[in-house]
Amino acid sequence: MSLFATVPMLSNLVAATTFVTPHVNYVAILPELILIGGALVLLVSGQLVFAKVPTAFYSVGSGTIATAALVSSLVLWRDVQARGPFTTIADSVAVDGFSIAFLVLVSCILILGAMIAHGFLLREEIEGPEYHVLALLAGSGAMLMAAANDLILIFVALEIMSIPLYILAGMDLRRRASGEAAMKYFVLGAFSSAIFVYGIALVYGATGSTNLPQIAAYLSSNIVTSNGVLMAGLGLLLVGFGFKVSAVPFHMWTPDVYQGAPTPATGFMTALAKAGGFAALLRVFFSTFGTLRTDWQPLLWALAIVTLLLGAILGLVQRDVKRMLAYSSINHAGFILVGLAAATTQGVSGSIYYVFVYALIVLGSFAVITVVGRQGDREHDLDAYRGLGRRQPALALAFTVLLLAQTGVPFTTGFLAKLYVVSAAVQTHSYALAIVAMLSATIAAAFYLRLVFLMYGIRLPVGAGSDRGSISLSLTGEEPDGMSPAYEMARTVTLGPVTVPGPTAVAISITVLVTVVFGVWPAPLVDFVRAAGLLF
Amino acid sequence: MSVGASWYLTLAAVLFTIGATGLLIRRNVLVMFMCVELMLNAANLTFVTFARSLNDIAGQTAVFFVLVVAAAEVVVGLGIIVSIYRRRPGATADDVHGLRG
Amino acid sequence: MLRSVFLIPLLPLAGFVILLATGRRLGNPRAGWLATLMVAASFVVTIVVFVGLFRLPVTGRSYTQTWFTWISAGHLHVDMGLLVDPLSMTMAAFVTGVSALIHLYSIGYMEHDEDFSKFFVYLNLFVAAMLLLVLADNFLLLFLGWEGVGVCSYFLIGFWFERDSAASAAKKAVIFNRIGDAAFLVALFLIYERTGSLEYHTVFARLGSLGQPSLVAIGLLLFAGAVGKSAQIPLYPWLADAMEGPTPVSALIHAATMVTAGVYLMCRISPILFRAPDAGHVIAVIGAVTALLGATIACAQNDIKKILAYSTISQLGYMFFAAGIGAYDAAIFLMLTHAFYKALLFLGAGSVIHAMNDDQDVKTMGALARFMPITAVTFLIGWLSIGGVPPFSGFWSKGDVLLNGFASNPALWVVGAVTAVLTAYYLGRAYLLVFRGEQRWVEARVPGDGHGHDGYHPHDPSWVMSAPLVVLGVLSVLGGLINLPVHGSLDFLDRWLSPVFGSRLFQHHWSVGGEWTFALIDAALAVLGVGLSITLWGKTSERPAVEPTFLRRAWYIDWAYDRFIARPSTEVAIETSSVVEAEVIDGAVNGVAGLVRSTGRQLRKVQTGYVRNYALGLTAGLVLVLAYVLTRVS
Amino acid sequence: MSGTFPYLTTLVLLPAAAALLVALLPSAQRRLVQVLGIAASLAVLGVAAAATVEFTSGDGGYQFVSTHQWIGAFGISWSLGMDGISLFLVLMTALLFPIALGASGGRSGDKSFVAWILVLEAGCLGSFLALDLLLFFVFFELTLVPVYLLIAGWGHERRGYAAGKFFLYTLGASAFLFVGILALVAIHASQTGVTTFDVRALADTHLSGTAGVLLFLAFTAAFAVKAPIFPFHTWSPDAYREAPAAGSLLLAGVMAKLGTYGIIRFDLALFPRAVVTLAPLLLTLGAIGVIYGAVVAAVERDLKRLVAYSSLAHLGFIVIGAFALTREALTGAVLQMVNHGLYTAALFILIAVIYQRLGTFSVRDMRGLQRRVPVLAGVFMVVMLASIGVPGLNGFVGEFLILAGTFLTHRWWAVVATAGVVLAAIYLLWAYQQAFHGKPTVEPGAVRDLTWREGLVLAPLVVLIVLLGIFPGPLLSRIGPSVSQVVTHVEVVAHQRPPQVGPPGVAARQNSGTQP
Repeated sequence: MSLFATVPMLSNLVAATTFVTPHVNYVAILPELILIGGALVLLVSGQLVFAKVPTAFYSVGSGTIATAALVSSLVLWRDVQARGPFTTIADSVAVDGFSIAFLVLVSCILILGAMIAHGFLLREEIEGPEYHVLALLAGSGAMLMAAANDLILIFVALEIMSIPLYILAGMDLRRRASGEAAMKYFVLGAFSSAIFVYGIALVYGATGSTNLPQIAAYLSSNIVTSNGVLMAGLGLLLVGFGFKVSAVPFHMWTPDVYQGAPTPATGFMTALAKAGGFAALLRVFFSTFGTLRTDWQPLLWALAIVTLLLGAILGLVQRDVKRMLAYSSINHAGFILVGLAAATTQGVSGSIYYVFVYALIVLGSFAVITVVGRQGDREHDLDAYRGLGRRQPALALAFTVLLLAQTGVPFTTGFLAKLYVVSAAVQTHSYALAIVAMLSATIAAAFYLRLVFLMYGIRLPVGAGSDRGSISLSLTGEEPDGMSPAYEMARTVTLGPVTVPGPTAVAISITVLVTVVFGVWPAPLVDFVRAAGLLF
Repeated sequence: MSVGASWYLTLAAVLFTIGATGLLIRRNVLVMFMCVELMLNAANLTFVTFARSLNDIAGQTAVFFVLVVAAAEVVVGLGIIVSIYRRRPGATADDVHGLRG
Repeated sequence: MLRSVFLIPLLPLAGFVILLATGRRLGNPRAGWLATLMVAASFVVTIVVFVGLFRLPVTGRSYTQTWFTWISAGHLHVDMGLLVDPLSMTMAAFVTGVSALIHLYSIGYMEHDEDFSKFFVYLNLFVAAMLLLVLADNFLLLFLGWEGVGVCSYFLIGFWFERDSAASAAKKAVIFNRIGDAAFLVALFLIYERTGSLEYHTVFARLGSLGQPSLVAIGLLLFAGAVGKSAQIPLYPWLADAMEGPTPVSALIHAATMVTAGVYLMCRISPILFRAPDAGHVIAVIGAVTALLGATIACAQNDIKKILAYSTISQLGYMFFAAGIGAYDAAIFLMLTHAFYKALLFLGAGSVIHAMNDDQDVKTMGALARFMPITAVTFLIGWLSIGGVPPFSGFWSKGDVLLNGFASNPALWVVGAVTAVLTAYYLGRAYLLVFRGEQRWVEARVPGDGHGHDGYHPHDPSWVMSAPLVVLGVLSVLGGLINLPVHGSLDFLDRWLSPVFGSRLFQHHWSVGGEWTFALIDAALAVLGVGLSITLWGKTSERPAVEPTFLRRAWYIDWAYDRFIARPSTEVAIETSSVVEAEVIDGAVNGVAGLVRSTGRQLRKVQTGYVRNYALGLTAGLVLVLAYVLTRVS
Repeated sequence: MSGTFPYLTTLVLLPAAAALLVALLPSAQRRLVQVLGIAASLAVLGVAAAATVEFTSGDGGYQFVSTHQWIGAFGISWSLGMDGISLFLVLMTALLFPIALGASGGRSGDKSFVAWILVLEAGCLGSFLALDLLLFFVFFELTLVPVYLLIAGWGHERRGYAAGKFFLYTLGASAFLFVGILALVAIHASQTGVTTFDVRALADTHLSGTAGVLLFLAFTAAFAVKAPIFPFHTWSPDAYREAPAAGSLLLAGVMAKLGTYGIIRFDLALFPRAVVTLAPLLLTLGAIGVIYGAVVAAVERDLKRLVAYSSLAHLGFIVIGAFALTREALTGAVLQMVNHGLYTAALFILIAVIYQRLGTFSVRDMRGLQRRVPVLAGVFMVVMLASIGVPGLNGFVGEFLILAGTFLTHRWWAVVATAGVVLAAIYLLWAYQQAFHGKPTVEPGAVRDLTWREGLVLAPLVVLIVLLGIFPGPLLSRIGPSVSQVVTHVEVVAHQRPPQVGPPGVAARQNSGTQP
């Protein structure tokens, strides 16, 4: 009786549940889909065939997938340029110049990353698709971060990006450092994302939504009384982002992880994390919390200053090249923050430009470090670079260009990037910040130059006596830690030239070319970035 | 007696702090990781509370995302931890400090 | 005729260029002859121009030849141009004349020198510069010549540069001169600022609008320059050391021509000094004192060239004395005659030194008159005329100076008079020690000593060296004729120069009787000096009583310079470079760098590698951020 | 302006292109590299000469101006122009580079060496010609890299230290210039709404007193280090000492002028009021530099370091000339930049020759060289006298104009600087005596005198040293108009009355350098 009685209820329950799912514009998220789907395909394809699949297959595959993503993003770019920005999946994904610019960037990072990784995987005899699959997944995460229009989605995307990176950091099982790096990165990463989520929760509580436009609308429409919760949430979000982009004092994982992780992964990680992290950071702070500008601007100002200085100063006393570049990346993060601290369109486009330029430069640099690292990925001491200029002029020249670009030498994109952000800072009258930034660049130049000098300044074979004094690279003339003439005949020098795999060579040349060509003829890239900066 | 939202929020904040403190003071990597879980759940509690007070479903859905992510983290995290343990059993976080400076 | 004036400096310059290019190939002695020829030609041209100028009416005796614009910026406009007027032509005439003779002499004197041709390269360059100096029509061009002769004197003093003493002496000369030159430059700036020009005529034309201070300042600054060049107190010590150069150089540069450039300058700016009597007094006093000082030192020197050097300083003192009191023509008159007899004396000394195998100590000479009569006689003439014994040229010229001196300032006249006695005395001493008494040089050194020669064969030099001696001897005797004060119609020089010194300040006309009285007094002074020397040095060569150490050490002035200026400033320089430069300035730069590095070293300790510390750091940051944002809570 | 041949762009791009070409050659082709390098630099000299001929004397403005959009987004343009002030600096630069290559002996076959030298030439010429502040800065900075690599790669014992010090010191200083430029442009943009880096436009920016002073200091910081001006000079003795011959030559001859040129071109044009306010400060630094450089040089026994300190002194003169703000002094300063370039270059070449013979830079290890290498000694003497400032040689004209002009407005500084004239004689003659006088220590025939090749390299310099001493007219007549434009600009903006020259009644010939 009661049994039958329940039936109609059930039926009208069924009748009631014709609920509408949000409309999904698949073209809009095609790049992400391509990456994720491609990753999965790659993962299984290896297992379907019984024969041992050559690494080349995975590399090519991942390259192709990334290229596909690139193409689809470019198509998307054209549409947006034509029809203007729009959002999809219930406003949780924004498709605007800003996000697509980053989709393009991420795809490029993936392509180059695949090329660089290929040689590495062969050299280290790491088989299987894992590396590439993880890279692609992380890439999709980064893309989502740029596109996400909802704090929750940002959080998810951030994790999609980070988790593969944790694993990539730990992929090299033979080097204890790799495992350590993974552990540190993971524990701290988890910690920071917990903080981030809590921040989201608080913001949600204060504004009643996790959707960025709605938050913005809420903030602009009504004044938040007792905004303590909101402020706290804002602070926590900033910490979360700060960790990802390794801003001081949330940077401490950076050097260890960069040093421990397998070199190509380090380069990839740097480029990707900076891209994704800053994409989200810019969107959230500049567009969403734009109205609270006066509240967070001083905070970013302070962060920028300490980040700039600490990165430069600590980089100065490193002997491990990867670690040195880790600190240099912190310094660069500081520069990107300078652009954001200005909180003007000019500044934001500056930051975007900087991220673009720096991503490529750092990929190239770590590509060089990868090959110089030799079998076993261990030769990362400064001495590995002694006389490189004589042994392998091309490689040394490429590295020199990339280092000089990081120094900010004219006719490289590095210079324009600094010009862009610093001029933004100056326009907002924060002269002190501008000068600190340039001075930190000078300090940083000291360790870039040390590498350059090691590559060119040392004469091989070592002339009697004449070169003894020349090893003092520090400004004070005193020998930098351990750089005694005893190192004159560094072991690596005797090992003979390192082999540069074809794809890596291509990747390096691409980064160098981009760096120089757009340094001399900056209009295209600048306009692209400006378009991205304006469109959101 | 009725328990206001502020109680829940405070509880969440306390949980969060406990988690953070635990992460700072415990050596065992697994325990540290549990602390992170605690912090995540503090966030979840906050979400739910706010969802209730705002009576808006989004906050509660957010919790599911967080849980899933947490699960994913667990998977990866355990993998990493295990790989370290395999290298040297019973290692604490402090035993792993080859990279520094 | 006047147009050819440009040849006067260009001929020696051409000689310089040719010798520079081909000197080594021409070799010895052809290079010497070429150089001499050039200077001689220049002398001829000078005479031609001289006559040309003489033909002009007295009032119009000035001709400017402009070559091209040298410097032109802002208001400043300086031409490369020559000024032909009585003064410049007088100077040019005696410079070229004496130079020609000394060139000739040098052919013989330098014949054994390995750098024979180079010597004449320098010598020609010097003559060119000297002529530019006297012919310039503006102060800047004069300064060019001024520095040019300075550089040449540097080359020639240091001609035997392998001798450290010579090298140092050359350097010393330049440095002392540069001090004067600095003052000279400042004077030029002042002139330019006040008058807007550096060209003589313009400057003098605009003097009217200048205040007394600027006039005095200009006069004294230029005088300071002259002090350096003409070795007056306090910048004279270099001249004694300059004797390190070959003797013809001493004769030409450090007696006859270059050192008199200062006097020429004073005469050239007579219109300025005329308006700045205070400056004149300073000049006169310094001149007189220098004259006395030089004379006293000369009394106790044993190096024959040093004697002559201090004598030159003394004589130059006379000239400045004259210029200071405004008796410019007297100064020029003395300059001319002095050029004759001092050149004569130096050349004589040169041939003596030759004969003595480069020994210069008068105490180890003696009785040379027997072996080298020509030298002896000419030297005697030199002595008597510099001593002011009538009727030799020195008598007239010095008399002119003293005459004017007394009228303007009796006190200074006394100084001059004493100096006159000393002058006659110290050269007498030199003459007697060298040419009379017994042959001390025989036992002085055994034959075949380090000098490479075996023994001495003193003899009169070849004709190339003797001829100049004779000519100069004659000039020294008759030099007085160009300006005889005995009758108004006979003082040719005064009248010739009057267009230039038209505004001569000192106009004092003596009765003929007065002039005769003074003439007698001068003669008496001279005779007194001569007698003194003969009584003291006729027989013996050892009289420590009249050669006190403080005179032999030249009043310890050199020592004082070294002790109180040279050494302390060296100390300062060393301190500056070792402390200020190395420690402070560079230390600051490296200090900053070091600071950054050490900061880095400290900071990296924070990066302990313990993951929990990193988490702590992160938390700390979190706390800070929260602390900040909560301050923003409204 | 001139629709004719694009001289200036060619001047900048030709060496750059040549550098690229050289870089692409196989390094085995040493001879080819050598020939190409020297040929290219000579070609640049040819273009510069042609431009000089085309240059209309008497016109003080910029000529051959060519402007192209570079980074439209930032309002940065590739705009080059040449006036009397830059004309002869460009010519001198174009002259010194082939000489530098010629003086580098075997290294001129070293392809990277030649390539970097050519890059440096492009950078220097670009800096002298740029009318766009940022373009100037770009070239100004660009020069650091080749110089760094020249020192680091081909320098002497402590090259690492010297190169790093040079690079970082200058880079650090130009941080201020960079920010200063951006700030000035921002101010100008906020006033006019136009974002431009064009010097001519920026000259009309209205700056408050403080802003002007601060910007002036920011700009001058970079220029003072580059020049260098006391007390920012300590990188130069090290850099000059450790650099290879060509490096020292170009550092002192050309790059030092970037600093002083920057002062004259930008400080005077952009911040006239600040310049007038701070002139005493800079004049004092200049005067100190004159004395200080001479004093330190007097006890310096290393020839290269000695020249470095003497350069400090000479640049002191130039700085004084720049800040005296009179036509005479500024003309003298510009002329002196050229003069200093010529004789310093010659000195460094001679020192390099000596080093190549004796393997030492220290005068302690030299003695009596004049007996062994008379020709070398003779040339050294001439060059040295020019640097002492003996009239009849080029050094004097510039120094005299500077001092005479300075005396009009800042009497006592001029007097102090004149003392430097004395000191210059002391240290150089002392060094000369040490090295060339005295009994020779080396055996006859042990050291070769100047070879014909070395002579060929030195000849143009020596000829110019003498020629410009006697006949500087052609230079002065072209420098003059531009200089008096600058000075007039300063006087007008800063309400300065030009100094009274000559008695009030007499109208002294108002002469802007044009030949009568």
